[in-house]
Amino acid sequence: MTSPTKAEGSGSTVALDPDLASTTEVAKPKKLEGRSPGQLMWQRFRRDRTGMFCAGVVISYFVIALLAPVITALSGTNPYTLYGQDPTYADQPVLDDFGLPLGYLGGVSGEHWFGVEPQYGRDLFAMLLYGMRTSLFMALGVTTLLVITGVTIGLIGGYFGGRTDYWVGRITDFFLSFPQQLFFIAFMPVVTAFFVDPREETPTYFRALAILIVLWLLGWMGMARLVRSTVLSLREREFVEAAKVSGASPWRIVRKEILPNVVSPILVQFTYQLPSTILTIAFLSFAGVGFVEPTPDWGRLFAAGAKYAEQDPAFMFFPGLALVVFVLCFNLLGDSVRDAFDPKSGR
Amino acid sequence: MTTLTKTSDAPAPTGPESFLSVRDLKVQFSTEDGIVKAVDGLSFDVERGKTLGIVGESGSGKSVTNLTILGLHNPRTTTVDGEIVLDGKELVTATEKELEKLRGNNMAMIFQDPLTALSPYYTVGRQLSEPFMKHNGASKKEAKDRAVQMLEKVGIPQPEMRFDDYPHQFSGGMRQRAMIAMALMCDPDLLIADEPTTALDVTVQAQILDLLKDLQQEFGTAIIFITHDLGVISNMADDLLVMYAGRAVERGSVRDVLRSPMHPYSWGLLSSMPRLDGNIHEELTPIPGTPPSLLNPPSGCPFHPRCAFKDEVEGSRCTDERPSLAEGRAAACHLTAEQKQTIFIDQIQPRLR
Amino acid sequence: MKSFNSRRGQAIVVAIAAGSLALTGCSENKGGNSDKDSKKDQKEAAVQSKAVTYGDAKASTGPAPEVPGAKPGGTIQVYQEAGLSHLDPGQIYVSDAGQVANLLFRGLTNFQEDGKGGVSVVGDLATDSGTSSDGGKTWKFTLKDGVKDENGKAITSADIRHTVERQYAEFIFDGPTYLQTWLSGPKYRKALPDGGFGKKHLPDDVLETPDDKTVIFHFKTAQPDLPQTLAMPGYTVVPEETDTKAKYDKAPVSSGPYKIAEYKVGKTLKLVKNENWDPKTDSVRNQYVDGWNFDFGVTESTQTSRLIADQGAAKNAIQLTGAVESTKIQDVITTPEVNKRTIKGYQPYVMTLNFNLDRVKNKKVRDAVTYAVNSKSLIAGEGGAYGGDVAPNLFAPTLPGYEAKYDPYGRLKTPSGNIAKAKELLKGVPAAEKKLVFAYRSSEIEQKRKVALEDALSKVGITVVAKEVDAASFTEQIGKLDNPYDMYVTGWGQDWPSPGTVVTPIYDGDQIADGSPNYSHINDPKVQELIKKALSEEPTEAAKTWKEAHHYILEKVNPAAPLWYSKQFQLYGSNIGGARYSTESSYIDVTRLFLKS
Amino acid sequence: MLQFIIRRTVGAALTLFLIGATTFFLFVAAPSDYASLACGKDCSPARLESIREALGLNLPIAQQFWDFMSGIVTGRDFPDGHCAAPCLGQSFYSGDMVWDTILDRFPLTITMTAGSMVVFLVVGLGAGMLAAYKRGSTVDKVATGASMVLSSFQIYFLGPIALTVLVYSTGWMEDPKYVPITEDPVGWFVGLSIPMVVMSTIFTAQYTRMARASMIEQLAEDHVRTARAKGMSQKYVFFRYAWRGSLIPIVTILGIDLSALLGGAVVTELTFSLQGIGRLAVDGALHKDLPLTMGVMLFGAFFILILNILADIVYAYVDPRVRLS
Repeated sequence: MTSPTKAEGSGSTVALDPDLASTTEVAKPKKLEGRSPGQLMWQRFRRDRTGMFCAGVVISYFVIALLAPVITALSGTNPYTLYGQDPTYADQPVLDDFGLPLGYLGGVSGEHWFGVEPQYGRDLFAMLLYGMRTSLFMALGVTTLLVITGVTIGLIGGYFGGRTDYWVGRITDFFLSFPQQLFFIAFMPVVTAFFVDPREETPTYFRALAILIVLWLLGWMGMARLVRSTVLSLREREFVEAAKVSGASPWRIVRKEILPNVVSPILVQFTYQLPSTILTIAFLSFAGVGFVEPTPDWGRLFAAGAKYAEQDPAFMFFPGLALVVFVLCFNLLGDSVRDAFDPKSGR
Repeated sequence: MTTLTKTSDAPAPTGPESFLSVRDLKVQFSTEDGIVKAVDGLSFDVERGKTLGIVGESGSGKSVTNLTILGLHNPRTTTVDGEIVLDGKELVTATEKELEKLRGNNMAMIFQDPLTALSPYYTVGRQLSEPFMKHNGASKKEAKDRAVQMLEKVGIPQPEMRFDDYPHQFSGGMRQRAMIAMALMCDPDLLIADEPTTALDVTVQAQILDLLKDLQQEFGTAIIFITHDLGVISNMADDLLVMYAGRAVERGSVRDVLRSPMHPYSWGLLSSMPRLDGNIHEELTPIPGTPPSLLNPPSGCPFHPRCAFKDEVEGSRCTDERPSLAEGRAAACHLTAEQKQTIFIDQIQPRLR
Repeated sequence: MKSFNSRRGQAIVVAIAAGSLALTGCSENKGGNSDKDSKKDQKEAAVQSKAVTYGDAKASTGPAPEVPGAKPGGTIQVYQEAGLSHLDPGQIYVSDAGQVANLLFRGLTNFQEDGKGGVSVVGDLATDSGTSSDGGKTWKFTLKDGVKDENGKAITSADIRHTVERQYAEFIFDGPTYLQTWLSGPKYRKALPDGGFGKKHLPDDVLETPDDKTVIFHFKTAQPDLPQTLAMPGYTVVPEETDTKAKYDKAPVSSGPYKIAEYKVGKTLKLVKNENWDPKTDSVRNQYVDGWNFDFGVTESTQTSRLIADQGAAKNAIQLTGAVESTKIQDVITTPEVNKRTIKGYQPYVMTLNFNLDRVKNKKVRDAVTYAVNSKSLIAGEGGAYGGDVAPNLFAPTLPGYEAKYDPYGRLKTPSGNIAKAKELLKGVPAAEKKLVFAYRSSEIEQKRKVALEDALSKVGITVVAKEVDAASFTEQIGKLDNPYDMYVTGWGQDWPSPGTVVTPIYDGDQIADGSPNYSHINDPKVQELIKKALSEEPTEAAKTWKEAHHYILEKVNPAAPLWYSKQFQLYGSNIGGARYSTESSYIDVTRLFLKS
Repeated sequence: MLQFIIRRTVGAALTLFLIGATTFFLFVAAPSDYASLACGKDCSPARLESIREALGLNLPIAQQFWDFMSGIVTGRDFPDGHCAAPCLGQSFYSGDMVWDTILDRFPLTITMTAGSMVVFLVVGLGAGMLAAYKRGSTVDKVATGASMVLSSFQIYFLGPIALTVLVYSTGWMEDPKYVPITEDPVGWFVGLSIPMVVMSTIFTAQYTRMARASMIEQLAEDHVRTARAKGMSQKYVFFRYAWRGSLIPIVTILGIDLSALLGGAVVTELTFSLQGIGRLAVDGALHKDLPLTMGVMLFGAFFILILNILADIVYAYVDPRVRLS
């Protein structure tokens, strides 16, 4: 039963915790007449200094990765040359007889900004940059794919409900029950072994594709569950009911009424999913089923770094630090995005 | 039920002998967006056995005021100034321990939404018994007897059996009754009812209101009744406080305020209410504009941006000078008493009748 | 096949090293010098390549010489990365199982070492290293008294007959084939299809067991190396009554100082004392410790870290066939306390880049690749100077006939490759022939090898199509005659110190078959002729012929570019006593270990 | 309850069947098989055929699959013995019954996982709750900051560092090893403490964050405020009212995290050279050992499914509104 004043509405959770929604939300419209939720979010986000800083860091990672060839042109190195072994560079030795980098911090020098790789003497700076490029763009691709899949499946389940939802739910459960990591180990080699002519080298893009497929197949469930539950609760809301009664087509309802309301959880989930995908890709490399030499790969660099850790800690230090900073910033960014969308969640 | 007949003629409340006395209360939250002055210099009194109604829009500070009385504000982000005296005890400066002893015992609160205000994880019986056991040192058995008794009193059938039910097994009305029973477990002297009936349908609403009145008569409880439903207020309250932007803008007995309101905002409120006996062809007149930002309240009279009568006041007093609220029957407005009278009779009353 | 079972080849699990960021982070590495040691290694190798002597009855009589300071008791912990592929003696050919076999099984003969590089063959089950007659065509062995299997049953000539005959059965396929081939020719399986399990046995003119103690082999040609052949783990005894055929691989019956208490494939192997082994019958093995615990699945990196740290159980631990992780070599060398717990020496393996002669027909291309490859960068992946030495030719330093200075491709001068020469050779070679498919195992170390190879060859204009092959089936894949690959890295080591065990299996055209180690598919009449000649010659004459064959193969045919000689570098715990390098196995000598406390 | 368990068990069985099918058919689609590997050098077609026959690889694929799956229920007979139900077949490579092999290895994985789960739930939830309770205090800031940073680390990064510091350079502890918990609980704990701590660190960090956020959310709930308005003490409200509600999202996430947990165990095993299910998976893939791989995948999935059902039961226990049906 709606009492006449009910329209006043959403201020039901009046502040036990007053920095919560009601005051802010009630306060705002006066000043910022007609702001969309997106604009509001942006407003809040911009005020969050940690968030802005992390966003800056994350974006710069992507820019650096994208511009890897340009930046390595500056350093004058590339990730493929064996500086320690190549006769061309014999006059500038970078490795000792044990194959360990000469000089300080794993061979940091004017030429090799982050030092060189033990044994071969490849340039770590270039390897890291190109490796980040591989990992970041793979992760971006995988995450995008699984967000799209998850959203679609979640929408279908949540919107249609009933039988459809039941079966979608079962399928999701099925995929969730897969022992993922075991599956990766057992089947990445199988997947890459498909369709490749033994005369030809397994192309890198094919490996990328295989990783993409495997991660995608076993990665969309979290997103699907999230979207499903959000949509399920939205479905019961008045405005959706109203749209239904007014005869809007399901597609229209989904597009105009539901999607805009699930954008924020999706975006939040996306910012959490991306770093975790990077770590999963790194896991594949760790287990020896990811990208292979000489394709520069962040995860493999990290794993190899751990191997040289005792003798050449710098080799683990740079990629490791880069990864930790990146994941940390991305997680903080995720928190900020979540807070911006939903200031209630609080920090 | 929405007539204005049942009001009492009690005089405007006066300070010292009041059971609850709030003086110059200021509540501020620091938020990311800045300082929110949720309550800004509020004073009122409530006597034993009487009901004070508080009306106002959302965000006008009603709920915050009452949470502050109970001490349920977040101490981390909130600063409270002024004084709240309950039966001679100062509450603003009281320690958490002291407040705990008072809460649920001397003062209790009925919350707005029975759906969320009861914990879904414990049985209704347990939630009822807890405060009784704590405040009265009662045994489990005694607490259960008391709870069953209270449940029966608020009209829950088969209270013995429902005692072990979870809130989700109750209907909305029953949950609200259970809330009321819970608030009354320890015979509180002060009962704050924050829109206790908003979420309920009309018949249940009436039952609940009757119940509250009966209980008040029986126990002599002082009640603060928050609502934005003027119909309910006219039925329940003895005195009325109209709040706007964290301040009281008008005060008086229910009868006076509803019969002859003196503040433009009160006029607006009354005009925007539909009446059962009103002309159905008559258009409702909403108050123009939106509630003010408490982060950055308007200068002078906070209502001036929405006030249709600010031109009647000389010069720019409305925008520059904050009108004060006098003791007793009063309104915080720069209009003179005559102006108010004239405007009300000429322009407002026709709309209401 | 002492096929090089790459130290890390089998493991696809990435080894993870322990990391101590703080310890070496801020010190400057000025570069150590490891040349001196490698010179010394070569001197030692010269000793290693001495020919084997045959011991008499006295040398074959037990007990084995006491190890100074040895004490009985305790259990030795053994770390090993990959699980054992076989434990059925007939199936054992690779060194990890061979090491275990030396504790469990006895053959007619065995190698005895003096610790200075001198190796002799002595009788093990037999009273001596065998007596030949008929110009080496007939060999007679007499069994010692008191040799028993773990069940206490005496080992008789019937058991020896059975051991030989079961090699003909289908279920034995991974072991050595010298003896069978010598007895019954290359198609030996046809001679005894049911492997002696039925009524049919090898006739007396092939294998004769006139009484319980005597075994006589009859060959069509002279087999002077027979005592060494019989010392291989693959020819150790399988008591007839206990043979469970294919299931024997998991639960073999012991005849040596230890027996299997518990075996979980790929996980653990526990050995305890075999009470039925009589030390008086064994001149090689000691039985100091009470037992052995093998842990499989311990990566070389972890093995090394544990042994360097030398804490707790690791004090009693050894590496079986694992080596010091290449990146940790420096740590070992530069810490005297750790360095003294090492075992160093050349392994018999020569790592080569094999060309598939059916596909890479242009010798100019092969030569160019041989000039271009960068041995130095490949060795860097093995741990530098302690992992391997640049190989100028196809004979390992441990092989009799080794020529340190024989360097037809100038490898020693330009270990990083002679690019100019390679480019010159490739002038005029059509582009299609300059595209080569390189097959490598899907393991981390081989991926890195590929990087080094690709890098070197691309400099001279050769397009490398790198093809990753599943690590487990790599040998099978490249062993196929019609494999689609142009080149692959393989390693081969002698089965006993004679060029015959190197040149014959890998360069003899007669051996070409699916699965044969002649991975280059070299089928050159001249080579075959020289092999035949050498095999029938007296040792000094033969040495000359082998040399001629070696030079001819490397210079005129060039089926495989020599890359590096692999070196052994193992570590053991501080409580291990009696540790020494076994020249024969090229690993730690397991027959004489004890625990100091 | 009974109905719930029956229904979920049927569902789980169906899921296992589908996972088995996926594993099986993906595996047999791979280019190389065990028979050709086992045949070794000098492989004659006859021997290859006899190996294939011995392994049952000569049968039609559907038949092989059916034999395998039905064997789980009914048991199977192999030439060298009977394999009682639940029979996961006989490993191609080792010839052992896969069920026995898994029973030999799985205790490590499961006790290690359970151990770290206890650690990260106790420490993670504890720290999270404490941080929420003392919101804004130094304790909160330290807990939040540390969990933020630690959750960005990885097992294979922390593992080697822990080993170096605790084992190799100081000798404070011995190398991780597995002692069956039934034999020697103390030895088990000492042997696996480093892996468990490393494995649980990242999860602890994540659950600290989660518990804190969840708790703060709960503290803002109306019913918590009601409880305070009743005069219940802050502590009482915190540990009775808010804590219960804050568990719900955590139990949900835990259910989803189970496979990640198993994955964490796999990485941990590989990092510390421990012989658990992860090593078995590697071996299965390496040797093209179909029954072993099937066994590992099915057992892993079984583990996840069982714990999922448990999580649901816990969920229903925590939240009376949820009924198991």
